[in-house]
Amino acid sequence: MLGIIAAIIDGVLIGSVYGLAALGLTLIWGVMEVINLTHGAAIVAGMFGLYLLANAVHIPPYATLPLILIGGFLVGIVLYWISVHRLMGRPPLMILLSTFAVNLVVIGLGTAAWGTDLFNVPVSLPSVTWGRYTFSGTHILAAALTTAIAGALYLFLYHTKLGKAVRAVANNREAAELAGIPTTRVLSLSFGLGVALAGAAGMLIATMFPFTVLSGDAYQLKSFVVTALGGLGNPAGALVGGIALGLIEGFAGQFMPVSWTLVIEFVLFVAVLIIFPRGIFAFRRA
Amino acid sequence: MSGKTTGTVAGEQRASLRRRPFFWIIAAVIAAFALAPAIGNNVELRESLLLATVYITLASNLNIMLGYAGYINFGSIVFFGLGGYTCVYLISAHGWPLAAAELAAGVAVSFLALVFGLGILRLRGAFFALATIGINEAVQAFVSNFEPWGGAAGLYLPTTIFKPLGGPMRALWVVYFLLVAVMGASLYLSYAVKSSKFGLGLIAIGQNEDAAVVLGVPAPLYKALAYSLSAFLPALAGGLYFFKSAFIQPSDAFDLNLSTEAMVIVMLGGRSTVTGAAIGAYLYEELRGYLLTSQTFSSFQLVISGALLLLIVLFVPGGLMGWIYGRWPRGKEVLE
Amino acid sequence: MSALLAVEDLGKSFGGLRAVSGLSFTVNEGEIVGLIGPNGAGKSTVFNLINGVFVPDAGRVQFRGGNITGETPYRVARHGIARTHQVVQPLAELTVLENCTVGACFGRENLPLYRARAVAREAAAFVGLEDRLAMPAAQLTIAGKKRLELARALSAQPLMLLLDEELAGLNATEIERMLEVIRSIRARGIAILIIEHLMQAIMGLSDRIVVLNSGQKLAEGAPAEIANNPAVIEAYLGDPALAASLHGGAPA
Amino acid sequence: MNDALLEVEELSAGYGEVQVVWGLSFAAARSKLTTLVGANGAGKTTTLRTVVGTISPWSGRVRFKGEDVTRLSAHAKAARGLVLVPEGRQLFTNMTVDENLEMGAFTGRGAHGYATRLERVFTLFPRLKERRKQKAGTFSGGEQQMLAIARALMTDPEVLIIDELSLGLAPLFVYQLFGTLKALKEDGLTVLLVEQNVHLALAVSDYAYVIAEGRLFTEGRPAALAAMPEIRRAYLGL
Amino acid sequence: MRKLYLLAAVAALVAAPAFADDMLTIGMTLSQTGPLNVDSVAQQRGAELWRDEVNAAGGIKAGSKHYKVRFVTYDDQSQGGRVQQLYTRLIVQDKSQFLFGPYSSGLCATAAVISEQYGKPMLITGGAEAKTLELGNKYLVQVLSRAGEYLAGAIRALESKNAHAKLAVVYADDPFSKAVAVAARKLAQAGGLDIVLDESYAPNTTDFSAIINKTISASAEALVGGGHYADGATLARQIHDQKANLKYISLLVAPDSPQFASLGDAAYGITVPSQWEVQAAYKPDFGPTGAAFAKAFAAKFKIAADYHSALGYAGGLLLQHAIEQSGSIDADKVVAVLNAMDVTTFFGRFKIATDPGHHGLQVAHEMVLAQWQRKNGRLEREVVWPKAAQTADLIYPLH
Repeated sequence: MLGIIAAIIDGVLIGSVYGLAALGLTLIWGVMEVINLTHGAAIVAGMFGLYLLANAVHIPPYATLPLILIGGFLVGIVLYWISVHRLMGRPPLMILLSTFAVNLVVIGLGTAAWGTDLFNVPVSLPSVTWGRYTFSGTHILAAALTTAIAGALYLFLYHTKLGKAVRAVANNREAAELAGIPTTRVLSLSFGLGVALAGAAGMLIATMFPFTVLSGDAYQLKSFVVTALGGLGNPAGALVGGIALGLIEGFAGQFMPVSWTLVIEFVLFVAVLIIFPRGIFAFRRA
Repeated sequence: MSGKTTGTVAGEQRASLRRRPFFWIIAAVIAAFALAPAIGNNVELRESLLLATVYITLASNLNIMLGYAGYINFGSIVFFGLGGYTCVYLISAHGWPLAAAELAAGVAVSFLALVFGLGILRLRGAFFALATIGINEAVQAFVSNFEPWGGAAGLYLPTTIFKPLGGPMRALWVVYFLLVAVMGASLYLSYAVKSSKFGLGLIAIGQNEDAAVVLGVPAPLYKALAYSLSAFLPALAGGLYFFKSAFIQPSDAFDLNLSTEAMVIVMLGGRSTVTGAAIGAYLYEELRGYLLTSQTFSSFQLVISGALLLLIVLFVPGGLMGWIYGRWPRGKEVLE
Repeated sequence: MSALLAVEDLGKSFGGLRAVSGLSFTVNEGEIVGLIGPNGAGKSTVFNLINGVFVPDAGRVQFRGGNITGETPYRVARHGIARTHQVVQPLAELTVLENCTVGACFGRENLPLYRARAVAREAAAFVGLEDRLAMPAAQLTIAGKKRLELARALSAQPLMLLLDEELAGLNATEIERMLEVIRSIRARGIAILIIEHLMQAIMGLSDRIVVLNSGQKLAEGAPAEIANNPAVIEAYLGDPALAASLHGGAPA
Repeated sequence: MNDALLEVEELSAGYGEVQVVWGLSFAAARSKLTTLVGANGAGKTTTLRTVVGTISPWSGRVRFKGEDVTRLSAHAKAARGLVLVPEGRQLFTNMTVDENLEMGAFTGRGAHGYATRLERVFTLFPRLKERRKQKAGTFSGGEQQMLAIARALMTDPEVLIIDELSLGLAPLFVYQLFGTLKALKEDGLTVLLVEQNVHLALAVSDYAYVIAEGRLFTEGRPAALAAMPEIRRAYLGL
Repeated sequence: MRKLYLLAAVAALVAAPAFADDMLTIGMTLSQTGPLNVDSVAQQRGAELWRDEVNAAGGIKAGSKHYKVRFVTYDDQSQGGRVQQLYTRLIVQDKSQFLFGPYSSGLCATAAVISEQYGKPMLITGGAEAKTLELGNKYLVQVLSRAGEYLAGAIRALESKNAHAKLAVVYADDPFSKAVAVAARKLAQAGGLDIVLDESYAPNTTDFSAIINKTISASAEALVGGGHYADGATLARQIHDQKANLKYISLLVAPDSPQFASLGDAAYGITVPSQWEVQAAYKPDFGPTGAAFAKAFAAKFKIAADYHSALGYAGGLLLQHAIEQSGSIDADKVVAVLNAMDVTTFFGRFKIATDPGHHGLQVAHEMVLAQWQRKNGRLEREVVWPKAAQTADLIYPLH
């Protein structure tokens, strides 16, 4: 019984980081209806950002978070102008392919530079022990930072003028333009935010787990599952969806072979898309 | 262009596919694929063309959903993989002959596709695209746990498996010719669909599904049929391909990258065109083959493919055929 | 004269908004019925309810004595009801001929491809598009696209046509031509339900007119009756008394 | 028309290869209410969209306060005080009244004097004040139109352009909105209106243009136009 | 046209040495870009060291001739897709006389379809799964111990400390790891260990909390399994982070990478079945000693040698020996020598099965078990099993 509760707690901790990763994806979808296939690459970039800054420049691991957020934001803006801007208003396939192409380039460069060797950033934090079960400090801090970033995003979107402009553009791009909001700049900013969030998620993941250049794929897939659970374009849903996924992984694994959780995850993913295309946790909207 | 109006009804009634030049163009392509390596027993060319046949098969069939009906299918490879598994399993565990195993694989996978299709084709746009990824991953995860199919360890075929086809040397030629046949069938299928009422309905769905439905196109049925139809030949190709490899494992059978490559090919050649899918596949295979075997580029082959794809998407969105039609509008009548 | 189409007590709400409620009317064989009303009165919604794009919340749609309420649009098309759209919906990359062929293939007769082409050609010629058969629909002018909508609907060889603002955006000569086309369609025995803003045109064309306002039937009758109905005039031109009061600056 | 704040000269525009507006010229005089009337599909909405810059003109010029603003983007024009209330309201339906109004004041121009303008808007539309925290998507058509106008006013417009003010609204709301427009005009705002309710439009406006098939059909003082039988015919076929 | 001539001339210049009479071409694919890239590249480096040493020494002597060695390599992206095409190319176009197998068992089985047809001997240095050698092939030669052997040492070492330990078997869903786990399970059951948890996970698994919680709940004392790099390292780190209190941990592959030390405390005490460790001082019949190899390797590549690089080198060394013994580069003669060979190199013993059902299967090479231990404050691998090769005592229990 204690094991199950421990699994639930762990699920929530990890799940919140999945949620953060998915937040980047869902924000971009919500604002411009683009599925960003550079998402996985952005997560990996966050991981290597931590590795390089912490190992080469000797910045304390958690101090890299703001740097990675800023860097991700700037890179995201550049990516928007390269791979998305020209294709807005064209069939969705085009942007899928252009972001996929950028993903190939990034992963290709990463592989050429680092191979697929293993990288680990040792972070030692006190952990919390509860009976036989231990919750690693890195997981707890990652969940806490995720909550903080998600909270900051909430404050930005709901309590700053620029953030409200992002929501306005998401809601009705033409009306936003007519209200004097420079929508193209807001789109590039949103893309930057999405990439920054993915990078931050990658950075936090890298404090918990070793990684390789190819780790992004798995997290990108998880982000898809999370966005489906939470509803595409719904930031609050992404967090809830992430935690739900973490719970499924932690909880279901206690009752069946762990290798089956992946089957459950993806079957659920497809089923949710078919039955609740706006996500299980999507709150009724007007 | 008013010259097009002059054909009589009776004339059109008799105008079968064989009357059009494109029929013979496909025949010529098949002949070239079959003969080029056979002359002089050029095995290396055969192996290179063999991958091209697989790519052309995948791309042509993907084109039915993606090009004609306008549905983004990220998981088209699931048919290829399931076909491979069914075929390899029936041969290794039940000793079926290749032909029977192939047929069973094609039929079973098409049926499964129909079932999947009826489920996920209610979705549109990005939701459909995501669901196709989900299906591929779910199937891969399932097969990895499915012990009769070897689970994660995969299935091996002993060398004796090539005996009925006259030993390994001949068997590989037989498999190659069969793959060329599957490729030819894919081209003809894709062409026949495009020239049929069914294809017209699909293209109408691809252009504007709501309008098509109002015009009477039974969209749900057509989409599910297209999905199922486009599963058959890739399943056969998968069966042959993994038979030849003598080994199949989930990560090779359900490799999402191959799905994406098929999409890239369709874009490269030009959506919704039979020729485009074929030429795109051939060019892509040659390019990747070159990059992979080039000492200079092999470390950067991903970067180069990515950059090239980006340039095409940004600057030549119509793909090769779009570009050709733009230069030479009459091309549409010859190269479908 | 039997009713070809009978709409009975039709209702549809979107969210809290009642778009159509308690609407009943009929269209007889060979008849042209005008459906008019101010913008936002629910006219296009009525079309969407008849041909199955929307499923009604209440009421029934009967066609040739059978109940077709809630059937999918492609089944309704197969029954012999074809329509045009207010906002043209061309299959943009397909040629004019191909657009019409789609209509013919999947319409009432469910024709095979080769016969559908012949029908499509005839329909295109009927609306005057015979010299643009090979042109992609996207390249047509707005008038051309309007005509294409009509040709596509006719290709289905329908028993009944729903025409949604077929004349909007056309110039005077084009309107004249289109009216002729519509009349000759009726002459073939096809019943027509038409939404139109151009009063002059619809008054001259229709046998009967149904006036909608806020989703409900405001009036029904012969064109002359409708033209002199004060409620209709108010719905269209606004309340002259209200206007006068604004003019004077004093609230009424 | 020397005091014209907004001048449109020989404007042509369209979508793709289809031309909708053909060499249209008109002007909106300072502190006056100018109306464009015309049948559905006459090209009024396209004209307005071109004027404010959501679509680019094929040819012709738009002058605002004497300056050529033809090629400016819509948000840049809004920032200068050229503001459109689009057809169908186009509110931020997922956002509250307050947020919609704040977005109206997004530009530097609108941000200046935000509080006083908010007060004024709430005085004009007390209903909005009662529902400040409510989401715009839950409003009735009339309330939405109020909010749309209020949002545009928050931009501190010099020219307020309204597309189809009365579309789909109950008469009570129509009356209120026209009353408000009249009051705004009397306060010195320049208004350019597209309206299907010809009686009302002509009743409140100072000058009117009749558009047909994307071209100027006729123009003049409202009283004179209202008397013209051609207009009655064009609208009602009577 | 002139350009073409120029190009041809340049090509001829570049290609000229390749077609000299005394050139021996060895073809192979490796995964430059796929997930298996680390092991594959390490192996490649070992092979390159061998090649360079041979060429520096004047080449391989076969009869009266001296053959310089040249490699032709292509990227297989760790995927089966192009392996047959590339091996055909290696044989037909590049005229490889001998082949090294691709990395991983599945790819070897696929490549074997081609190599067998042309009767080209293929040395498997990166495919431990025995199934590949049970398909009826005649020209395959496995240099390394088969998958079934991997955890044998680990299990015996555990039994020596606690014959009834509660054991968790946790392994990746890939052909190699699964084969290893299946064999380990059998051995453990036969030896009386109590298997309290038997779990597999997807190779791209990123979070092992669920498995570790289950391990804790099952009160496991020991854990054996793992898979390849990312997963194995993550598993090790999470076991440490979640304080699973295991007394004994043995993981495949990942702990063999020098990078594993970057896990710090999480690496401490983890054992890894290894095909070779520098400390295992076999007395070679020919070729360098382990220490000499390790030194040369470190000098050339500036990184420590691991068993994958040793495998690459050993493959070359064995091939060289066979060619020299047979006195020719004729494939059948060389294979005949390899069939009969029973030798010891720095890598350990080499002898293959010759019966048709298992031809080429490695039967003599023994694996060692290495453990990450602290030495002068630094983490280093020590050989702890078998006792005969031991350089340090097994640390047990870890907690």
